[in-house]
Amino acid sequence: QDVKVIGVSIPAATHGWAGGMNFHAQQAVERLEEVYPQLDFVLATASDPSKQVNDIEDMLATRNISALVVLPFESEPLTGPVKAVADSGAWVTVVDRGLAQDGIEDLYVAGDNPGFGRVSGEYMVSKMPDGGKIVALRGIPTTIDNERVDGFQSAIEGSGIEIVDMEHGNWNRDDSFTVMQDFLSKHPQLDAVWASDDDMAIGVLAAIEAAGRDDIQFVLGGAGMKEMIKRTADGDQMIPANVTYPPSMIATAIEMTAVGLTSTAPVAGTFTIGSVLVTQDNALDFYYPDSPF
Amino acid sequence: MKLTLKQVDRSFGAVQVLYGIDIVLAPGEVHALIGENGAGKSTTMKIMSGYLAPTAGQVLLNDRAVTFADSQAAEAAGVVLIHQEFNLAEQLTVEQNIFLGHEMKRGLFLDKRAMRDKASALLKRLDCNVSPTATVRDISNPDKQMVEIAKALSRDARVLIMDEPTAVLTAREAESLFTQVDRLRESGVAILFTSHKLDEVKRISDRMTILRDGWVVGQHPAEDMTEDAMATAMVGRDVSSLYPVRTRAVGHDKVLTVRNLTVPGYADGIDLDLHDGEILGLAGLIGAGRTETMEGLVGLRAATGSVNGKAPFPNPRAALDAGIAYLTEDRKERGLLLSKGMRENLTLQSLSDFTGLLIDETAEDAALTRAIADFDIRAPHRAVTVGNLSGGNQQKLLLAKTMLAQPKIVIIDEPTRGIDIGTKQQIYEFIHALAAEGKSIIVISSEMQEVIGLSDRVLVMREGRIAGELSGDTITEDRIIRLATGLDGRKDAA
Amino acid sequence: MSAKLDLRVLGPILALVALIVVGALLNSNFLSAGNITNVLSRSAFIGIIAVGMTFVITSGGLDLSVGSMAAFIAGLMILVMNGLLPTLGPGVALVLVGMLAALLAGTIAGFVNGFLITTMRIEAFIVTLGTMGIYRSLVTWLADGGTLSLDFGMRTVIRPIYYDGILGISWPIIVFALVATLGEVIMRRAAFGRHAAAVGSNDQVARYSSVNVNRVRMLTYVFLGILVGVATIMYVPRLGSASSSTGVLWELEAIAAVIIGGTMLKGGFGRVWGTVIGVLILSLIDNILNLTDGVSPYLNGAIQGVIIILAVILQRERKADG
Amino acid sequence: MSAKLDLRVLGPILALVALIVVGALLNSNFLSAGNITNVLSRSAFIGIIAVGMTFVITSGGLDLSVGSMAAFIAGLMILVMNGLLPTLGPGVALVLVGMLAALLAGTIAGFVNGFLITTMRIEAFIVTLGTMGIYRSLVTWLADGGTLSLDFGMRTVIRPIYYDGILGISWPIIVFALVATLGEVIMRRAAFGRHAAAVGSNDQVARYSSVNVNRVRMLTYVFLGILVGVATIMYVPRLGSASSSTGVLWELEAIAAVIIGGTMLKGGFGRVWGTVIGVLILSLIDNILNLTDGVSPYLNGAIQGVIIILAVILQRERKADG
Ligand SMILES: Nc1ncnc2c1ncn2[C@@H]1O[C@H](COP(=O)(O)OP(=O)(O)OP(=O)(O)O)[C@@H](O)[C@H]1O
Ligand SMILES: Nc1ncnc2c1ncn2[C@@H]1O[C@H](COP(=O)(O)OP(=O)(O)OP(=O)(O)O)[C@@H](O)[C@H]1O
Ligand SMILES: O[C@@H]1[C@@H](O)[C@H](O)OC[C@H]1O
Ligand SMILES: [Mg+2]
Ligand SMILES: [Mg+2]
Repeated sequence: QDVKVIGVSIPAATHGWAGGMNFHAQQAVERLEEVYPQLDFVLATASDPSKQVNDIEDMLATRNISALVVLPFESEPLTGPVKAVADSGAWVTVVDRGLAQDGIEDLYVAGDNPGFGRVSGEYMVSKMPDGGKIVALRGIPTTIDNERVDGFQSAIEGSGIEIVDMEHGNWNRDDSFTVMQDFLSKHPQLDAVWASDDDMAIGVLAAIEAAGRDDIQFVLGGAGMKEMIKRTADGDQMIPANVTYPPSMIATAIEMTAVGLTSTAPVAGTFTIGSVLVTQDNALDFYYPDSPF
Repeated sequence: MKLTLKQVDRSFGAVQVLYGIDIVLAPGEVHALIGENGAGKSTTMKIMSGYLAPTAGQVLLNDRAVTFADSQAAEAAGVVLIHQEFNLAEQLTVEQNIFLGHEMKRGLFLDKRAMRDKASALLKRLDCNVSPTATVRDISNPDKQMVEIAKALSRDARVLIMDEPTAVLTAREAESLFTQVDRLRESGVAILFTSHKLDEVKRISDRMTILRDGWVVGQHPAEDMTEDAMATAMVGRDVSSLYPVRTRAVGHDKVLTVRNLTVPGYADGIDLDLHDGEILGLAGLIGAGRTETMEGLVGLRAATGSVNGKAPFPNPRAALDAGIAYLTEDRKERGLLLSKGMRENLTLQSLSDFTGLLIDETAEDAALTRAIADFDIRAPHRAVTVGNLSGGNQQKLLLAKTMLAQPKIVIIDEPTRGIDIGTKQQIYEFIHALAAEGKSIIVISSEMQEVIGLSDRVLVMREGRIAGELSGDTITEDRIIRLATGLDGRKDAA
Repeated sequence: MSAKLDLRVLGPILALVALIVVGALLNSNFLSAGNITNVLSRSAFIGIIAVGMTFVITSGGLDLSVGSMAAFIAGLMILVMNGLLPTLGPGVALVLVGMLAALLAGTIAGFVNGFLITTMRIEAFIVTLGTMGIYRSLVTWLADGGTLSLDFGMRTVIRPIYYDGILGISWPIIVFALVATLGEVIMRRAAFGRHAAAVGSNDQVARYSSVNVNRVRMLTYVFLGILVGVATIMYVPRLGSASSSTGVLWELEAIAAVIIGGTMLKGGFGRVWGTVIGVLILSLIDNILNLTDGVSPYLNGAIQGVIIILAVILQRERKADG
Repeated sequence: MSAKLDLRVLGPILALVALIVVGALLNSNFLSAGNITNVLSRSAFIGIIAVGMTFVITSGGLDLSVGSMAAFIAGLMILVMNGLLPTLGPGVALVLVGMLAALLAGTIAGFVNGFLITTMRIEAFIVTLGTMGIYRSLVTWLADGGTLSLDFGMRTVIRPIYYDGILGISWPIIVFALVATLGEVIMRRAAFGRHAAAVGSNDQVARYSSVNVNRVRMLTYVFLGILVGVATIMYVPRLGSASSSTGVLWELEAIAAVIIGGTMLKGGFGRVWGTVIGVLILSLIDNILNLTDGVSPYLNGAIQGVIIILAVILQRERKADG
C-alpha cells in the first residue's frame, strides 16, 4: 500500500512558546508514525520566513508530500509558497497564524491573537475596576504581537487603566528582566504588569522581587507555561491568572491532518483554539507537568 | 630634469632631523648621499619624492618651486623613490606589484600578457630570473629588491632616488643594478642613491653629499674622495682599521655539533662543529640555503638530523633555553614589531628575565638605557615607534634584542646590513668581545670582506650543502667564490 | 608549494562534490531539475551579496549590515511600489520604478558605509554593526512592527522575476551567474580587482603606488550596496513582503561563503568563483538536511557547524614552518 | 602624536561621560543607587566575556561562539545541579559543583576553539561560526526545544550569587571588577599580555623572538572560555534557567565593546579598561532608552547604532598621510 508523506513546517525553537510547540510537533509525529504505518512525516524547523519557504519547496520537490502542516513564521511571505503547495493538489493545514489570502488551506487550526489580547485586557479590568497604572511588555515585533496589543488596548479602553510604559521584551526572559528593572527605576508606583507571555512574566517577577517592590499587585503573563499555571493553581497572589495560547495546537493540527488523510472523516474547515482565561479555579485543567513548556 | 633642495628643514614633532639641506641633482649625474645611521638620508629622499613635506625650505624642479601633495604627484612629475624598506604587497604577484597603480590595459581589461612580457624584460635587464607570476611573499629578499627596482624602472623616472638599493644584494646583483644605473645616467636621468658600502659609492657616483646629524657637512666630486676620506667625513673619526685583532685563541671545547641536518627543500646533510670562543663564517651565494639551515637548526623550520646528539630543537624557545639565539636577516618582517616602542621590542625575546609575577618596567628601562649606549642607537626620543627609527638604528636595536637574551651561541644573519661604517666597526668589536668571553658566533654574510675579516674559520654553502671549509690563510675571496659557485669542492651538490 | 596550492583550490570543490554525492545517495529526487532549480534560485540572494562581499573582504574590509540593508531596501521597494500603484498602475513601469528604487537605495547605503569607513576612518566592524542596527530598526519601524506587503495585484505582476526565466533557467539563477561572472572578471581581469587586493594586502604600498586607496575601498562598499539592491530585486518577487525578520543573519552567511571559498578574511586575496562554491555549499547543507529524517531538528545547527568547519579543513594550508 | 594619543584615550571616556550626563538629565532616577547597581550587575556577563575577548582580539583572533557557549554552559550547569541534587542536597556543595562544571566546560570549549584555530589552522571566523551553531543547537537539544530550569529549591540557594554582595556591592559587580582588574594587569604588566600583543602585531616576529605563538593564541581562547564559564556562573542564579535564547548576540556585543574601547580589530594592541568602558557604554544606551519616553521602541536599534558609531568617531585617528 502507498505510503503518504505529511510535511510539517514550523518556526524553530527560538523562545519558550516556540520550544513548546516544537516539542509537541515532534511528539505528535512520533506518536502518529506508530499509529499510522501508511504515513511518513517530514519535520522542518525554520529560523526565518525565507528558510521556511525553502523548506516547503524542498518538501514539494524531493519528498512528494501529500499534505503540509504549516505554522507560518509570518503570514505574508508564506502565502504564495503555501498556495503553490495547495495548487499542486496536496492537502494544506495552516496553524496559528493565518495566511494573507483566504481559501488556500483545507484546514485552519487557528490561534486567536486578538482574542488573547482581549481576554487579557478584560481580566485586567476585572481586577482593577477603579483603574490603575500598569506597564506592558511586548513580544518580538510581529503581526501577532500587534494583534494582541490592539486587542488588549481596546479591552481596557475607558476603564481607567493606564499603560504608562511599553517596551519589547521579545518573549525573552532576560530582555524582559532588563526592561522591567528599568521600568521599576522609572516608575515609583505601579499597580500591575501585563507581561503578555509567561517567559516574559518570569523575567518581570525576578526584577520585581529583586527590587523588593510591593506596590505591584500582580503580573499577567500568557500562553500557559506549566510552572506559571502551577503557581496560579497554588494560589500565588502575584500570578492570579493566565491566558492560554497552547503550543500543543500544532499537535492537534498534525493529528487532524493525519486523520483527514487516512479516513473519510470530515476534518476540513476552521478550528479555532480560543484563548481562555485561567484562574485558580480551573488551573489544574490546563496543567501538563510533562510538557517542556 | 634637475631637482634641487633649498634650505630644507624637517622636524618630527619637537625633534628636528634636517637642518638647511641644499642639494642639486643634475640630469645625467649620479649623486650619492652618505652619512651615519640616522643622519637623515632617508628623510631627505622622502622629501624629494613627495612622501614627506619639508617643515621649511623648498623643493625645486628645473628651478621652479614645487609642492608635491603626495608621492603620486611627485611620480607624475617624474620623481620616483625606491624605499629603503620593501614596499611591495606581499600577496600579489611580481608582475602585479610592478604595475600596481599603472596597469596596462587593452580596452576595459588588463593586458596581462603585455604586462607579463614587460615585467620579464625588465627583470631580465636586471639579470633577475624570478618569475613574474610568483607571489612576492614567496620570493627571496634580493629578488624583492630587484622587483622594487624593476617597478621603479617601469615608471620612466626622470629623477630616480634609491634608498640603500644594494643593502640586500650580492656584489653580482649590485653590478647588474649599476649597469642599469649607467644606462639611465646616459639617458639623462638624475639619480640619487645611498649606500653604506663605500666601494659602491666610489664605483658609481659622480658627486656626493655627506650628511651628519641632519647637516650637510660636505659636497665633493666623487673622484676627490677615497673610501677612507668618506668614512672619516661621515663618522668624524678614522675608521680605517675595520676589523679588530683577535686577542684570545679559539677554545678546544666543542659547544655545538651538528650532523646530517636536513631542511627539506633547502639544506641537505649539513655537518658542522663550533668551538667555544670561535667565530665561524658561513659564506655562499644568495639562495645557497644558509638562512634556512640555521632556521632549521634553531627550530624555526622543520628539520631532521642531530644537534649535539639530539633531535633538532622543536622550537626557538628550546634553542634559546639551550643558549642558542638566531638573529634574522629580515628585520622588518621577522625582527621587530614596527608599531611598538623600543622597550617592548628590546625585551620581547628575554621577557622572562624581566618578569617575576609582573614585568619589572624599571629594569626594562634600565636595559634600554644600556642598549642605547652599548649599541649606539640614535633615536629621536625614547618613546619612538620602532618603525620610525632609521633603518640602521633598527638593525642595532635588533642586535641589542638578541644579545639581551644572553645566548652562549649566537647565529647572526647579515649582521651589518644597512649599518654605517662607524657602527660596523663597533659591531665587529662587539662580536670579538663576545668571542673573547668564550661565546661562539656563527656569522652569515653576503659581504665577502666581512666573512673574511671576522671569521676564524669559514664554511661555504652551495645549493643546500657544505661545499667546503676554509681556515687561517686559506680564507681568501678567491677560494670562497670558487667553492660557492661550484668550481671547487663537492661536485655532488644537488 | 604546488600541492598546497592545489589543496586550496580543490578544497572547496571537493567539499561541494562530497555534498552532492551525499545528497544524491540520500534522495533520488535530489538531482531532479526541480530541486536543482530550487537550490540554485534561492542561493541567488546570498550569492549575489557574497560576490560583493568578496571584494569588500579582499580589500581588507567587512560589512555586517547587508542582511538588515536587504530588509530595509525590500521594505522601501515595497512602499515605493505600493505608493505609486494608484498613479502608475500594476505594470512593468511600476516594477522598473521599484527596481530603480532598490538600486538607488543600495547605492546610497553602500556609500554611507563607505563614507564612514574611508573618510571618517571608523573601523568597518563598528560602522556596519551600527548601520546593521539602524536598518533593522528602520524596517521594523516602517512596518510598524509587522510586515510590509506588496499589494496583492502587484504581486502577480512581479512574481515572474523570481519564478520565471529563459530556456528553463530561472531569472535568479541567470542574474546570479551574470553577477558572479562579472565579479570574477573584475577580480581577475580588471585593474579594480588588483587594486582591491593590493589595498587589502598593504594599503601603504597601494597608496605609494598611486592607487587611490579610499576610492577603492569606497567602491567596494558601493558595489556591495548595489548588489544588495539586486538581491532584493530578486527577493521581493519571491515573498512579496518584508519585515524585521527579513535577511536576518545573511551577513554571516555571506561572509562564511566568502571564506569557505578561499578568500582571506584579513584581505589581500580574493576568489569570486570560490565564493560561489561557498554559497552553494551552504545552500546544499540546508537542502540535504531537509532530504533526510531521523536527525533531531534541534541538531541542524550543529550539523551545519560541523560541515562548515570540515569544508574549510579540506583547504587549510599546511602547518606553517616559515 | 600626543594630541592623537589623548583622543584615542579620552574618546571612550568622553562618550561614557556624555551618556551619563544625558541619562541624568533625562531621568532623575538615573543616578540612583538602585539603577546604578542594576546597570552594572547586568553589564557583568558581557563585561566578563569582553575582557577575555580583548585578549583574543589583541592577539589577532576572534570568537563568535561566546554567546552560544554561554547558553550551552548554562544549560549544562543546570543539568549537573539538577542531576546531583538528590545526592548532594540543595546546599553550598552543590553550588560549588555547578560552578566547577561551568568552569570546566568553559575551559574545554575554549580549548576546542583554540585547537581548531591553532593546531588545525582554520580561520577563527569559521571555527567559531561553526561552534556557535553547534553550541546553540546543543542547548536547544538538551532543553528539548524549551527551557532548562534549575530545581526550585536550589534556586533560592543560588540566587544570592547574583543579587547579594558585600558592602552593598553586588557579586556580579565585584567579580566583573576583579576580572577587569586582573585582565588589565595581565595585559599591561604580565609577559602574557605583551606576548598576545606581539602575536597580534606580527606573528612572524613573535615566533622569531622565541614566543610560542600557538600557545599564546591557544591560551587566549582558553582564557576566554573560562571567563564565559565565570559569566555563566553569574547568569544562572539570576533567573535560574537557560534556553536557546540565552546569550543570543552576546558575541557581537562583546566584540563591539572591545572595539569601542580602543582595541584594534586587526590585533596588536589591546586595552582592557577601554573594554570595560565599552561595555558600560553599551549597557547605558539600553538603560537610557528604557528610561526615556517619546521614542518609538522600534527605533531603539537605530539609536543604539548611531551612538555606537558616534562613540567611535570620538576616538578615531587623524587622517593618515603615510
Ligand atoms: N616618522 C618619524 N617620526 C619620528 N622620527 C623619525 C621619523 N622618521 C625618521 N625619524 C628620525 O629621523 C632621523 C633620521 O632618520 P633617517 O631615516 O632619515 O636616517 P638615515 O640617514 O636614512 O639612516 P639609516 O642609514 O639608518 O637608514 C632618525 O633619528 C629617525 O629616527
Ligand atoms: N635555486 C634557487 N632558485 C631560486 N630561488 C632559490 C633557490 N634556492 C633558494 N631560493 C630562494 O632564495 C631565497 C634565499 O635563500 P636562502 O635564504 O636560503 O639563501 P642564503 O644562503 O641564506 O642567502 P641570504 O641569506 O644571503 O639571502 C630563499 O627564499 C629561497 O626560496
Ligand atoms: O511565538 C509566539 C509565542 O511566544 C507567543 O506567546 O504566542 C504566539 C507565538 O507565536
Ligand atoms: Mg635610511
Ligand atoms: Mg639568507
